[in-house]
Amino acid sequence: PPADDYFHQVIAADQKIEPRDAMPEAYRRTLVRQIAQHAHSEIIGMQPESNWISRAPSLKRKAILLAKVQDEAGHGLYLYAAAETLGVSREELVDKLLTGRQKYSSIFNYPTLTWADVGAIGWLVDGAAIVNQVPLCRCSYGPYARAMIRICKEESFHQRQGFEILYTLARGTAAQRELAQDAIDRWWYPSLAMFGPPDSDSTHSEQSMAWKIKRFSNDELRQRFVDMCVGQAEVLGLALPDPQLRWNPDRGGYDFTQPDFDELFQVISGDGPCNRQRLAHRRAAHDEGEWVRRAAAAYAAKSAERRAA
Amino acid sequence: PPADDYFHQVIAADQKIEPRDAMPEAYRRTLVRQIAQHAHSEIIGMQPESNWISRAPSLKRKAILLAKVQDEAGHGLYLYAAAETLGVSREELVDKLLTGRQKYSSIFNYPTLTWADVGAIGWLVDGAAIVNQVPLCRCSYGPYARAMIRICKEESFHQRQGFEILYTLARGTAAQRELAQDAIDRWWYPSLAMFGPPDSDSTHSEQSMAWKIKRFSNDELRQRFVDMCVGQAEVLGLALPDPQLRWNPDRGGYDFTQPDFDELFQVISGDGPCNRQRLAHRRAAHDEGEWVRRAAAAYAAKSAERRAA
Amino acid sequence: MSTPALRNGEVARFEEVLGLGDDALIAAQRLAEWCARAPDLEEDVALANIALDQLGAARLLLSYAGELEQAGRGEDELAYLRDDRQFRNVLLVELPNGDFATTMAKLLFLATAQRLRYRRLAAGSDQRLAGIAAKAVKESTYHLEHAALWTVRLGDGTDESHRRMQLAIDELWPYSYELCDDPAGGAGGELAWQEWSAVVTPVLREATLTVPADGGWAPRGGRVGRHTEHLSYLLAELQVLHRAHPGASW
Amino acid sequence: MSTPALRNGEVARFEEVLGLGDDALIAAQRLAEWCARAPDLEEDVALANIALDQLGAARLLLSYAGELEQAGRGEDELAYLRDDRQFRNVLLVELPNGDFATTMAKLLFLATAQRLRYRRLAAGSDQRLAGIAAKAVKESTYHLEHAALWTVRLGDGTDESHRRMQLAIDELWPYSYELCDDPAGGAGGELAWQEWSAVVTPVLREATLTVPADGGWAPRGGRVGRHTEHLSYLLAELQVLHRAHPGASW
Repeated sequence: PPADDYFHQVIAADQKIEPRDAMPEAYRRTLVRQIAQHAHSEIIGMQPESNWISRAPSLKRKAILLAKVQDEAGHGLYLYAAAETLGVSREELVDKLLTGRQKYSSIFNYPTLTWADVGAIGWLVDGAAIVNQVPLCRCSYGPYARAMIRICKEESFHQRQGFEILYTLARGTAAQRELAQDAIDRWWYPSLAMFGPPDSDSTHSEQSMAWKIKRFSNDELRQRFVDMCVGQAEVLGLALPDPQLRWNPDRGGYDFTQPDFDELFQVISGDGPCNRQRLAHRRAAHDEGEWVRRAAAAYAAKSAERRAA
Repeated sequence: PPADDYFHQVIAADQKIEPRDAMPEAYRRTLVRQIAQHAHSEIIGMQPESNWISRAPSLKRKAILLAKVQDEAGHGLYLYAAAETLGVSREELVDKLLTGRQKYSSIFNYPTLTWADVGAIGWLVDGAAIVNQVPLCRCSYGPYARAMIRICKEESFHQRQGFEILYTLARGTAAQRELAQDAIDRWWYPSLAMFGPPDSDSTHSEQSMAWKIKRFSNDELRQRFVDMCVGQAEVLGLALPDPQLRWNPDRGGYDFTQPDFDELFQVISGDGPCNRQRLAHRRAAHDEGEWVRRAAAAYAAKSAERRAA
Repeated sequence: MSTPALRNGEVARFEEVLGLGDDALIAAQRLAEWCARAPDLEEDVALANIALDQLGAARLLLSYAGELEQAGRGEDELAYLRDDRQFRNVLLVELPNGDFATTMAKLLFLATAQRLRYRRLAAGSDQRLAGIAAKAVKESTYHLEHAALWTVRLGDGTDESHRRMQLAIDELWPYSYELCDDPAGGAGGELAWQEWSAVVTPVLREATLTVPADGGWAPRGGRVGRHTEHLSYLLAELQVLHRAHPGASW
Repeated sequence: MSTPALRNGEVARFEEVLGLGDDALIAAQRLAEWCARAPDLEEDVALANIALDQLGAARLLLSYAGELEQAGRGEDELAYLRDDRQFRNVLLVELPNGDFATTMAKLLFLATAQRLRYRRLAAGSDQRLAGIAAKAVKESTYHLEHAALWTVRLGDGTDESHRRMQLAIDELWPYSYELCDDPAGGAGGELAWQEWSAVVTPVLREATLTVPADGGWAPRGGRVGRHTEHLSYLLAELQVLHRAHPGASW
């Protein structure tokens, strides 16, 4: 059909698809799923970090962390708005999150056990997110691409802050240094797993590549991330917990141990350390806010009526 | 009437009135009010102290404090049982507490701000309670007198523990010593107020004396308490916050500054620092336990039915 | 807390700035507890914003208090190494968050007082404090608008929200008296309370809420370090990590 | 935590005793949170009793662990001066109390495991541990009876209590696997879990509750210091005062 022709021409020309453009239903569905999952990840991702706001060890760090978690709420807003341009409502998507029909990034199902985890999340988790997301700034769907540009800018700020936390700890007391190393030991492999299953097992990738939603394969991005981290870990003076890690001059990249993908699937399927806790927290917040949202709606309706009268 | 004659003979002979004995309605009501208020005080009194169980500074102190608060629940049970012998139910009395129609000791409307307050409550508040209660062991109503004997024994144990806490703090670091003195400064006058208004203003006293419920006047008991504390404070090496305190050889007792009875009336009337908090806490616990008590009753009914079948 | 090297007036100034800094710090800590649990995402953003403003003001005020004290304490020493008997915040800010209506009532009351006070300080003779206050007064204006908006929405929303909002106002009203006291000393800011009431009362009326009767219970003590039982728990959490690593940098 | 002076077997014994002591300590701390808020006065007394038993066992076990370690740490150093990454308790005991049904399910699960383990230790070759266990096994029997009684009452009580009790059992069941692991090292106490299940299952059946399916999610980590996010909050409160006064006596 001609509408689809237009769609394919735009994709081929590396131009943007905009909300009012015709698009294949599968493209629309893929995007909704991906953007929603991304939005949900921002919202659920607030939890592990806000776990340390009340206990942040200096007022400056408290302010930085609070601002970061606030940014995540903001990212969630942009992303839900981008998804809404595809004809779904935020309420629908939130409902799918709360009932477990849509996922969020599995990384947030690990606990933040110490303050150093805030650093590790910034450095590794946000670092991995950036590697994943930078290519999305060129994604074929306009509203998503534009949201990603804004988000990536803030994420790289967050990554630097995480790095700085670890840098300070690594140069602090012996106990602080131990906290930092322990956090990296726990977060390294889960961060590698953020790029998803190996290309050989990846299900959605090929079509997403063709639609120019995705630009690089999981393994390509994972390699890019590893290569980026090795040098930064040296600057930190902290070890990445992988004895196999070494430069491979033939490939022009580091050889490394793959994450435990069985563990990844277990976490995705709901059995990570914090899946139940994260969803229960979100549901409780949603339920406890119900009366407030209802009141706001009632007031808005009354006000509209008064203006009309 | 002959029944009343018997009652008066028993009182005159310093014997005990027992539950099945006839007694004047006013005597019964006075006792119910007094015993209920006493029971309520034990229950509400659990709150300021349990505020420090989770934070007790050594495991030994934690165990001692937990056991003490448990004793208070036990005292509450004896006292409600004693009141029940007068033909009221525990539920009725609890309802009167929760709806503010019966009082509890005003002392528990002050906050426990530091660990030393646990010591000060033990030494001063339990000390005042003992001075108040020892004469009640000879009260004319048998079940109340017997409950008081048991309670007084445990209270004096508690008082010694409180004294020991303060003694240790007073001999500890400068910061610990400061905590101890600060606690005594805050608890001294409220403890003096525990003996009630001055005899000149006391409303219920005369009749209670005649019935041998009460044996000494408020001011007599207050004097006895002050005389007891002065020596103990010297052993502690801590000051009582009263510049007027001095031995009066003519009276054979210490002269001292009276507590602020205006403040006492304000607290009694509901406007102490923690009145709202204490009652709200008790109501919340009661409400949250409702489904449990209901379940226990339902199970008991089912079991009885099964046994009958 | 007393610093013999300072003259009386300086001690009073130190105590005043410390009190305002503690108000902002404890308010920030409570507001941040809402993080990731607000009624909707927009409100998560808004509450974090307000918490950040309060925290920012707290940092400026505590740093300045430290300089006034001349004892070498900075914002972190003051925030992390005092116990509750040395904190000087009003009781209102340390009370638990309760439900969203309670939090909005607390914010309405606090922001009104802060705005009045910062406005006065911004025109005052202490240049340093005037600078801090000039920034803070703008933020307070936003906080007040936000709290007033929600007070009206909840008060004039559903029966449930009206009930909750009224309950929150009734429960917190007694704490407004201390809020309006002179932070450097004791009770008696009655004029200030009238000013405060003149801002809050119209909001309550617009929200179809009953304005509590004046007078009655007026709990105080925060400004002299006699707090509620809640504050020491809040501080235990706020300070735990900092205290576990004495002398460390972060 | 590693003590080079000890041989491997001694380290394992230290870790085992420490783990059991930490289980009892954290359970005591959680149970004591019920103080002055139980469903009725009798239950206030009973829960305080059980908390006191757990605390008593914790003190004996931690003291003994300190002796085994030979590093000069006593019960208070072990309780107050470790952080959560050094605690060795199972995850079950650190989970929040939740409602009364959740607390009873936790106690049912814990007391069953403690009773089995203490019974074995009471007959073991370590005379000191056998003495501690002989006392504790009697207490565990009472705890188990109390929890079983309430599980049956709530399960077979009202619809509401049945729903809550079933929910509690379902939520906590996954934590039973770690509970039955060998405390001195890693997973694999499957035999012990069958023993455990043989005690718990009949209680659930009598309570008209559905026994959760075996297998599935089995969170672990407590025995190697990888806890939930809850433990560090619990410890912050437990330790705050002790840590604020280094070296003080109480």
